[in-house]
Amino acid sequence: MTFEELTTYLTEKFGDKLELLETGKFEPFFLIKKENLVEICEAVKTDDKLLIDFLCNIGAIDTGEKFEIVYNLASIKKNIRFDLKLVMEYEGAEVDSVQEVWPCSNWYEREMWELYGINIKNHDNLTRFLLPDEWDQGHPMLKNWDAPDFKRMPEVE
Amino acid sequence: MELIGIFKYLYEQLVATGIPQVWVDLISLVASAVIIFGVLALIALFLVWWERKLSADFQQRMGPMLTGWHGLIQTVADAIKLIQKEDITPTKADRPVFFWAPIICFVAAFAVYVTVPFGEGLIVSDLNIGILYIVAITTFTVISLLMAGWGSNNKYALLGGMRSAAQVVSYEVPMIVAILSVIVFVGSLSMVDIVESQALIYQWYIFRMPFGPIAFVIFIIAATAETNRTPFDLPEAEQELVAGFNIEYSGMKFAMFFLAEFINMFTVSAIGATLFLGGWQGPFLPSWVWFLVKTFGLVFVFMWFRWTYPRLRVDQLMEFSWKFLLPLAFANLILAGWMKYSGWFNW
Amino acid sequence: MTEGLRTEEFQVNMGPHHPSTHGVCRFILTMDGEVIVRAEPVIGYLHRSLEKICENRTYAQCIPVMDRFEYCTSMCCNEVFALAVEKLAGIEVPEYAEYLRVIMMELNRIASHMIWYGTTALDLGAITPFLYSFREREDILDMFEMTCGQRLTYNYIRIGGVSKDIPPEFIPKCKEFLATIDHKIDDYERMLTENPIFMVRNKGVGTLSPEMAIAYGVSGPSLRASGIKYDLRRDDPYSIYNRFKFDIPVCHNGDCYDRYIIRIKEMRESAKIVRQALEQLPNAEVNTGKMVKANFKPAKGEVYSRIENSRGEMGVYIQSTGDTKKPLRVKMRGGSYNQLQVMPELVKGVKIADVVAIMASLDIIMPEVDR
Amino acid sequence: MGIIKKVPVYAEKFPGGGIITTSLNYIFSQSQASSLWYLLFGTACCAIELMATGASRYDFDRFGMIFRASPRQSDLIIAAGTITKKMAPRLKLLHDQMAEPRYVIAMGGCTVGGGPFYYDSYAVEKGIDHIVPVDVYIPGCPPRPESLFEGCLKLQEKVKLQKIQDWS
Repeated sequence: MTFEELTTYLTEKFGDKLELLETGKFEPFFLIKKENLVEICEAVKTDDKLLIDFLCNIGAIDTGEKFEIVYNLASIKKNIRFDLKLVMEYEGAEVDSVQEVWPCSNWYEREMWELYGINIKNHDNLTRFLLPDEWDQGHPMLKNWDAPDFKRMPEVE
Repeated sequence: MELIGIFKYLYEQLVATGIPQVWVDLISLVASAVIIFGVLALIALFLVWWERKLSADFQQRMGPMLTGWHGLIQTVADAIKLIQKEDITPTKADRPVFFWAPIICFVAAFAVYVTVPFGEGLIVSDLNIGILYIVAITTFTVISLLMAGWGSNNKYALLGGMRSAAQVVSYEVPMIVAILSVIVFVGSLSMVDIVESQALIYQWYIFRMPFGPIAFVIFIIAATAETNRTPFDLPEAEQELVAGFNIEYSGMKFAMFFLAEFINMFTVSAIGATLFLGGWQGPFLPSWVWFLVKTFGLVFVFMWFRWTYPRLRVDQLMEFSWKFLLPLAFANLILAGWMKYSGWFNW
Repeated sequence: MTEGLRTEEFQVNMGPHHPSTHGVCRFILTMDGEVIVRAEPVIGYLHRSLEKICENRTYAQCIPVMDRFEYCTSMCCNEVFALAVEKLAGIEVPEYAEYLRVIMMELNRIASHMIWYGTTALDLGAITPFLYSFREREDILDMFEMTCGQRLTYNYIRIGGVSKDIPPEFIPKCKEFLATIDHKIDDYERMLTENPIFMVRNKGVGTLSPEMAIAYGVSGPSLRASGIKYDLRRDDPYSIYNRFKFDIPVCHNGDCYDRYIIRIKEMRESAKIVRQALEQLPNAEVNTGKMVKANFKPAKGEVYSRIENSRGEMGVYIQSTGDTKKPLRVKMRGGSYNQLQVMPELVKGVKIADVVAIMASLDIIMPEVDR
Repeated sequence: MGIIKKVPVYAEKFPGGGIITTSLNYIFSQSQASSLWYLLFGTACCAIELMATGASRYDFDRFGMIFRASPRQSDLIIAAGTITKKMAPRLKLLHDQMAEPRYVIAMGGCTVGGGPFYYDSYAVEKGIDHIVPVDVYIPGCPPRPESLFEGCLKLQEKVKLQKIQDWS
């Protein structure tokens, strides 16, 4: 499916649940609401024309104002790629786990929980992951994070 | 030059001094023990060097080069270094067991050589149960490995010790049965008798068709397992158990295990040479040279295995022994007995 | 069993320093004798926060950081980042530079598979194959070294092209290498492929069904060993891969042995691609592309680019705000991350020796997991 | 070893006893220097170079250096690759498990001082010399096998200067 076909198919199927973003240039990026996340994920996985069976990547982004979460999805059988994006405020950032749909999301979500402090609902194993066991300095991937021995690279022109 | 002549001359000189016969016997026994210890220590050091050089050849490397001529005294340096190294006993180790394990292993490795004929007449004591004695003593090694595994109080060491116990017990049986098929033919357990029954090259047991070669192959496979070498080096599998039973040993105690391993390899090669390749028998050269040539040839085969094969898994190892090797060995024993009884092949 | 005899499960800690965990992976194994009941991977021992570092570097400065993301195939890491930024900024890469990129990436794939071959044999207890494969790997490293001066972290593929042209000795040396590589791979195969011990250790061990592979996001050779013909070089062609003819080897059992066969075949296919690329290499104009400057700012946007790495799908997600020199977010995705995630499922009920074999056959390396 | 350490104390009471001390010194330090078994410890990129150094073209075995998997039996820990804050206690543990005399080579920029991860990284230990005592630093990212050799030869020089009185 080309970019346009995919966009029209998805917007027809889900209506106002998703919204095409201008930032995605090569694959369509859709903004969705976090209440609809699991529903949409299940729908695209089971849809005959999409069969999104492969979760490439989940990445959280701290834009400095709010959190974004990007789900990069692909279909091996149909050779389709598109992305979903969630936007949420810092306060009470929380998202549903999609590990029922794609089991491999487990670690991505765990990483997100640890490095960004985004709470994951219905996740079975939210424990220390990449950081040392005795880590107590918060969520290091946040933009305003700082620590005594954390040095920023000086600006060089 | 015949070594035995020199020893005889020394013995006669000792008798001529006129001290009581008891003392003469005692002195000669101690002297032979010291000589054997020295020779074997040298052989073990040489084998370590040889193994490293051979592996380097197989792998297109140089091997040790800078310590002595082509690294010849590399293992001496290693040994001295290991002596001076700190001797660690883990706090939670079972101290006596931990302490005695390498000593038992080392002593057992040397004790075997009481009945190994190095050449014509070059034997400390020609026991009439020679081969039985050897088989009994080599079993001590497994006890020491088990002790090392248990005493270290380390899970990897324990797994290694257990593996070695299971492995040695399973391979002991086919090995003894293979040896038995030779003994059935000789009709004696004495090592000297075994060698003397293979005076000519077609009498070597490896050439006694058809049971000889089969027994030899079974013996070689079981011996590889007995000495814990690849493809049966499960007790010290580096990639699974880090270093296996000797993981907690450092310094001199580790050196004891290390040297004992090489001496054990020499032992099984010596037994193989004696039982199947005619021991010291051979033309032109002195008998002890023939013995060493054959033994080192077998050692080479073991090293060749090590640098060629991957390692088996523990259950596959057991299956191979109990389901294949053992029935084959028994069938072979029956065949040997029948051949002896019928007398068809008694040349 | 004797009445009252009680057996107990015990826990073994494998790693982070263990000879066969390919770096610093740690497993907490719950074992019943020698049989694994449960395995829990503990990662993060090599977590160097590459993503945080990238957020504070300019785009050009990110390329050396990407080198350390997956040091066995640094060329591919450079490529995936450069590809993403080129998409964002709409930079055209000259044809000559594209050919050089493909040559380097495929050579690097061979080198990476050679490391895998050596360590797999090592993990199964055979030491000699390791030294054989590293011997040929040195030839490839020589070629990289004469091109970009480094043996492992190349920083060669840059945004907009490659950093410099290949030296004149490169092509004869590469041709000489390609002429012998097939025989060398034959040598490798002779050592392991038909070896009965190797076969009995690998056949039927660690069987990964295609459904499970896809569900866990396993990609690359490990996925193709499970019978799914999916290769990004063919299915989502990047660079100029659609100009070359090559096979995508597929096996159907999904066990360790198939994963071995796939990778051996892939080495031959990569050599084939390099041969074609050398033939097609345009001699008319030597244009290695224009490098971007330090104050380079791509337009606002976000992109997820992915390529076929020797360990599976390697992807990088970049978001640019359009008004800074630094990316807002760089998220890296490595094939090993998902392959390690499926390990606990694969090792249930196998012996401890098989854990090592399965891990080796999935070709997991830790920097890709921990980043 | 306690006994050997005592040798100079007694030997030098006799006239000419110093010769025993010096020759023992010579033998022991030479054998220690020519048999540095290294621990198989690699974390990141440098580990691949370490493997390559052990392989056919460069061949560590020429110097009598072989790897041991158990820290108890190794004399030298080549810290190859980045040491993160999570890994640092493990490195210290391994170093503590080694038997005296023991040496440490810091291989690569990361272990020397953080290297490329000095700035902006929250997880990397900036240099291993505040975890374990380091004998030789080898810069480079990663260092070439030749520079690793140079480092090992430098370490050998250092070992050869040691006296048996200094041992613990």
